[in-house]
Amino acid sequence: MPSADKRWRIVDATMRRHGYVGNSLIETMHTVQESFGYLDEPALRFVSSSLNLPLSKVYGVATFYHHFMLKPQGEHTCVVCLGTACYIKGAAQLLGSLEKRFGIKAGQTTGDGKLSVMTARCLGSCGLAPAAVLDGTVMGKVGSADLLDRVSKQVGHDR
Amino acid sequence: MTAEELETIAQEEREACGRKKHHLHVCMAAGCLSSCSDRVKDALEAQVKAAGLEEHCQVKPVGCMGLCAAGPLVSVADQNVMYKEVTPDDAADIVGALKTQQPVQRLHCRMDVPFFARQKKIVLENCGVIDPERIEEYIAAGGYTALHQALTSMNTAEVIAEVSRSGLRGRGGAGYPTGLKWSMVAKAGGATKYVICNADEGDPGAFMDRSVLESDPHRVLEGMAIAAYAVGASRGYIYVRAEYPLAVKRLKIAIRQAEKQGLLGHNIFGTPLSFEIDIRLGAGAYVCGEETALIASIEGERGQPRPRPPFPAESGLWGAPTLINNVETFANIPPIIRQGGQWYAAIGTEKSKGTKTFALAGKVNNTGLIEVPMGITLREIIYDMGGGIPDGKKFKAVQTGGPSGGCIPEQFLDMPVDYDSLVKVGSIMGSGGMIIMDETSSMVDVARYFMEFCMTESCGKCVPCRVGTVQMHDLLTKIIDRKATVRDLALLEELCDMVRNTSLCGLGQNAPNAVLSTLRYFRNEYDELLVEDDAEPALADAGAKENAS
Amino acid sequence: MSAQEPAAAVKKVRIATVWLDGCSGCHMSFLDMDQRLLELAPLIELVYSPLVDHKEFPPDVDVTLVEGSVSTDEDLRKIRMIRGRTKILVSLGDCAVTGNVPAMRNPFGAAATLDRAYNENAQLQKQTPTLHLPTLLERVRPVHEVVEVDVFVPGCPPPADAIFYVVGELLAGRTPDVGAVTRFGR
Amino acid sequence: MSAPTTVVSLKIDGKDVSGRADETILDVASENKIHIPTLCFLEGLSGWGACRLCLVEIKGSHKLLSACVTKVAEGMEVTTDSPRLLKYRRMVVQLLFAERNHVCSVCVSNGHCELQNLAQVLGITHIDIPYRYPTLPFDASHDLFRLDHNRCVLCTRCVRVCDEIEGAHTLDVMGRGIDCRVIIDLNEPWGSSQTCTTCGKCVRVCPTGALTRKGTGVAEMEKDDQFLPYLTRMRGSQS
Repeated sequence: MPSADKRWRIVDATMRRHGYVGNSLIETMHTVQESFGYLDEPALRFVSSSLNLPLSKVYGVATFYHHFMLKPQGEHTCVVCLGTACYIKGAAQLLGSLEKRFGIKAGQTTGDGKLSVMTARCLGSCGLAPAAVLDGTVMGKVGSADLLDRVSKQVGHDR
Repeated sequence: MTAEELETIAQEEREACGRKKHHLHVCMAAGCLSSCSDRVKDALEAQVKAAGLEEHCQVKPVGCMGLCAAGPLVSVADQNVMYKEVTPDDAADIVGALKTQQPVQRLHCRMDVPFFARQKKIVLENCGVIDPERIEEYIAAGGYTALHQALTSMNTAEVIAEVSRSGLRGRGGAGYPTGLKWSMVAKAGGATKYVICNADEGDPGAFMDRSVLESDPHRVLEGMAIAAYAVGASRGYIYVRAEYPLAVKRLKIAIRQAEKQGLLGHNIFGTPLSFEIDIRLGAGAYVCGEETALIASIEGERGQPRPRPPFPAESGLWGAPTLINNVETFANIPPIIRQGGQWYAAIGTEKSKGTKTFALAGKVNNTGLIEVPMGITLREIIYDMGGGIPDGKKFKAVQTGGPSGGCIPEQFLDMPVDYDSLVKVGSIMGSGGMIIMDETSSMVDVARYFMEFCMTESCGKCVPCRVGTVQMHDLLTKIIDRKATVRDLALLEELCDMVRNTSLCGLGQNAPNAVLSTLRYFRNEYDELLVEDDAEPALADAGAKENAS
Repeated sequence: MSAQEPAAAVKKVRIATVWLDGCSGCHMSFLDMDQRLLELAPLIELVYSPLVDHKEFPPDVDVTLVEGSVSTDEDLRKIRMIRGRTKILVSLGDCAVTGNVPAMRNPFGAAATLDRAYNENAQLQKQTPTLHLPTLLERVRPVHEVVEVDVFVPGCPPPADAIFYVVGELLAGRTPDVGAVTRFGR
Repeated sequence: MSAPTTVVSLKIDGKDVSGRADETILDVASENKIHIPTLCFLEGLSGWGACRLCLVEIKGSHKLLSACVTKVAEGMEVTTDSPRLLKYRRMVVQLLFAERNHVCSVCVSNGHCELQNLAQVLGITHIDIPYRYPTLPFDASHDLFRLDHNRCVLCTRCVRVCDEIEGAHTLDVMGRGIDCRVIIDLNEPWGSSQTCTTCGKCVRVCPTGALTRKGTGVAEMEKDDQFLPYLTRMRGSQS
C-alpha cells in the first residue's frame, strides 16, 4: 500500500471483496474517492497494480467519468443544478453570479482552496428549481443574491 | 420462504398496523428531504409522545407523494388528509388535529384536485404509502406474491406470454416491446445470462426512477427476479447513478432484507431459481444509459457504446445474453403477473398500453411526479393536473424525452400522449421528463442548452457525435450572438441530418432532435436572429481591439 | 457586355490575381506554366496582379485568382471589394483554401503571435509595431469564410499543371474537377 | 473455430457475392474488389466502428451500418456508394479536418496520410465547416518517436495495436467527447514511460502525422502497416 494511511485498507477491502478482478476498477475508484476525496497519482498506481490493469487504462477510465476528481476539492463546495427545470428558471444566471463573485469557472477551486464551484446535470429536485447544494445542504428556489450571500457566509469570504 | 410464511409476515404486519388508530406519513424521498422532512418527522414523533399518543399513532417515513414542489409533505392516512410545506413548528397543530378530525387549514392540501384524482397508480401504488426500508410493509401490500406465483405456477414461457400480453413497452425511452426482448434473451443460447436494471436516469428534469427506487425498491427487485426466472439468468445488476445516494442506500437495504428472507439468493421459494443482485454505481456519464455503454461500464471500462448488432440479448455483459430494462419497466412486472396481462392491456391506448410516470417540472404550477394512463392529452396533464402556467404567462412548448427529445408547441396540446404520437410530432416519450416552457423561454436558447448537454456527454468515440455536436453548439451560439447568416443556419441543418444518421449510438443519433423540433415549430425565432451575409464588420473590429490590448 | 461589338471578335477574358497572406509560391507556380502562358495570352487579359503594373483593381473582372489567407483588416477589406467586382472567384492554394501556414497562429491569437515575433524572439528594439501597418485579425481565415468562393484549387502550391487545367476549364466555360489534379498540401 | 463455417450469399452494389457468415461486410467487399473508404479500421486489429466512413446502406434497415463490424447475412442487399453516403463521408472527413490543426503542407506525413488521401478521393477541395483551432500539446520526449495531438484523429489504431498485438497497453484514451486525447500511461511524457517497449507499432499504424519517427522532415514519414496481418496471424497461431 502507498502509505500507512488506514484509508488504503478500506480501498484494499473493496478490491478484495471483488477478488481483485479488473472489472472492479470503477467500484474501487468510488471507494478511493469516498475515502480521500479525490484520486491522485499514487492512488491510481496502487489501483493499477493491485488489479493488474494498465496505467493508461486506469487513467482513461478515471477521466471518462465526471464523478471522479483528480485534484482535491475546495474546503466548501457549491453545486449549481443545471437540469432543464432549473435552467428554465434561471440556473445559468445563478452560476454566472457565483463565477463572477469568486472569479472562478464551474469545475474550479478558488486560489485559497476555500471554495469549489461545480455543476450538476440534475439533482432531481426539479420541484425546487432552481436548486443549488452548498456543502451537502440543498437550497431550493434560490435567487442570485440569496445564494451569494449564503455562500459568502459559509466561506467566510465576505468582502 | 414459502407462500405461508409470506402470508404470515403480511398478516402480522397488517395487524400491527391495525392496532394503531392514526397513521402519519412523512415523505422521506429526496425532494422533501432536501426541504428537511427528516426534522418534520422528528418533531411529529416528539409531539405524538408529548400528547401521549404513542400507542395509537404511528409516524412513518414513506416515499414520494408526488407533489414535490409543495414539500415537505405529510399525510394523515386514516383521515385522507394531506399537508403541504410542513415545518417542524407545525407538528403540534398536526398532532392536535388528529383528535378533532378538522385538518389544519393553513397547511391543508386538497386531494380531490385533478393532480391526485386523475392519476392511475400502478408503478407508484406503494409510493408514499409504505416505509421503503421495511420489507414487511412491501409484503403486506402484496409484495413478492407475483414472484411466488411465477415460480410455482407458471413456466417461463407463460411468464413471457403474460408480459407480452400486457403490451408493456420499455419505459426507458425507445419503447421496445418488453415481452419480445425477454423472449429474445430466453431463446439465446448459453449457460450464463444476466439481468440488468438500468437505473442510470440521466435525463435532466426526470426523477421518476429515483422516486420509485427511494419509495418502493422491493418492487424493482421482484420484477428483476421474475425476469431472471423467465430468461434463465442467475445474476443481476442494478446500474444506478452515484448522484442518487438515497436510492442506493435503500436499494442496499432492500437487497439485504430480500436475501435474508430468502427472496433473493439460492432456491427461491424452494424452486431451482437462484438469483443474486449486485449494485453497480455509475460515475457521472449520461451515455451509460445506452445499453452497450452501460455494459462497458459494469465491466469496468470507459462507458463507450459499441455498434449493434450484435444486440445485448445475444451478446451483452461479458459476452453473455443480457436482458436490460429500466426501473419503471421492472416495476410494472409484479402487478402484471398478479393481475394478468389482459388487465394491464386494458389500460392505455391501442399501441401504448398501461400507465406512464412523468416528472412534471418547469413553468407549471404543480411540479411533481405523476402516473397517468397512456393516451391522456398533454392539455390534461399540463392544465388540469399541472394547474397551468404560473404568473399568468402564456404556454409556449413542452419538452419531453430529455436531451434526446423535442419541444412540442401549443397546437398539439390535445394530442394523446403515447409512444407513436410523440414521435410523429418530432419528440419521443423518453423516460418521462416533461418540462413546460412559457412565452419567456427562447427556443434557440433551449436548443443550445440541450446541444451543450449532448456535447459534454458525448463519449468521443465516433466522429459525428464527438465533433458534430461541438460544431452544432458553436453554430447555435453564433446564432444567439446575432453573428450567424443564412449559410450558417443551412450548415446547422446539414449537420443535424448527418449527425442523426451517422452517429454510433442513440446519444448522437438523437442529439439534433432539440434543434430539429424547434426549427420545425419555432423557425421564426431562428430567422429573427440571423444577420445579412456581409454584415461582419465585427471581425475586423474585434481583431483591432485584441491587438491593441 | 455590349451588344454592338462584333460577335466574331475574340473577347479576352479579364483575369486578375491577388496576393493576400501567402508566400507568393502560388504566383510562382502560376509563372511555372512557362510557355503555356503564351497559349493563354491571346485568350486573357491580366487586368490586375502583383505580376503586372496595375494599381487599381478594376470594377469588372471575369476571373480572380486569390493567393493567401485573410489575416489583416486590409486583407478583409480588399477581398470584399474584389468579390464585389469579380464574376468567378478562385481560391488558389492552401493558404486561401484552408488558412494553411498563416493560420497556424490561430490557436494562440493575434497578440501572442505579435509578442512572440517582436518581443520574445527579438534581439534589438523589442516592440510591437503599430503605426502604418494593417491590424492582424484575431484569427486568420480561409477566403471562403469571409466571402463566397466559386472554385477551390488546393495545394501548397498547386502544381502549374493544375493551374493551367483550371484556367483552361474556366475559359472553356466548364467547372474544373480539381480533385484529379491537386490536393491539400501538394 | 470448431463450428462449421456457413457460407452466405448476398448482394453488394447489385453484384452477387458470397462470404463466410463470420466475415464482415467490409471483408467480403474487399475480397470482391469493392472499395469502401475506412479510417479507424485496420486489418489485423479488432473492429472499432467509430469513424463512420464505412457506413453502408442495407435494404430493409433504416439505419446505416458500419461495414467493418457488421457481419454478412444471407440475402443481405448492401449499397456501399450513394449520393447520400458520399455526402456523409465528406462531412466526416471535413469534421476531422476542422476538429484539430491539420496543416498538410508542413506535415511529415504529407503524401502518405490517409486523411489527406480520403479528402482527395472523396473530392473534398475545401472545408465548409468552421475550423476549431484548439491548442494542443506535442510530445517529443521519446528518443525515437513523436506524438503530435494536433494531427490525431482518435482512430485508436495505436491504442489497439499496443494492447492487442504488442500486449503493452501503454497507450489509451483519456477524457471524453471533444476533450478525448491519446495518452501514455498516467498521461505522462512518452520518454519517461516505464511500460513502452519502443516497438514502434503505434507509429507504423497511425494513419496521419500524429505518431511519427524522429528525424523525418516534411513528407518524409512513410507508414508501413503491412506487417500487421502477418503478425496477427503468427501470434494467433501461437495461442
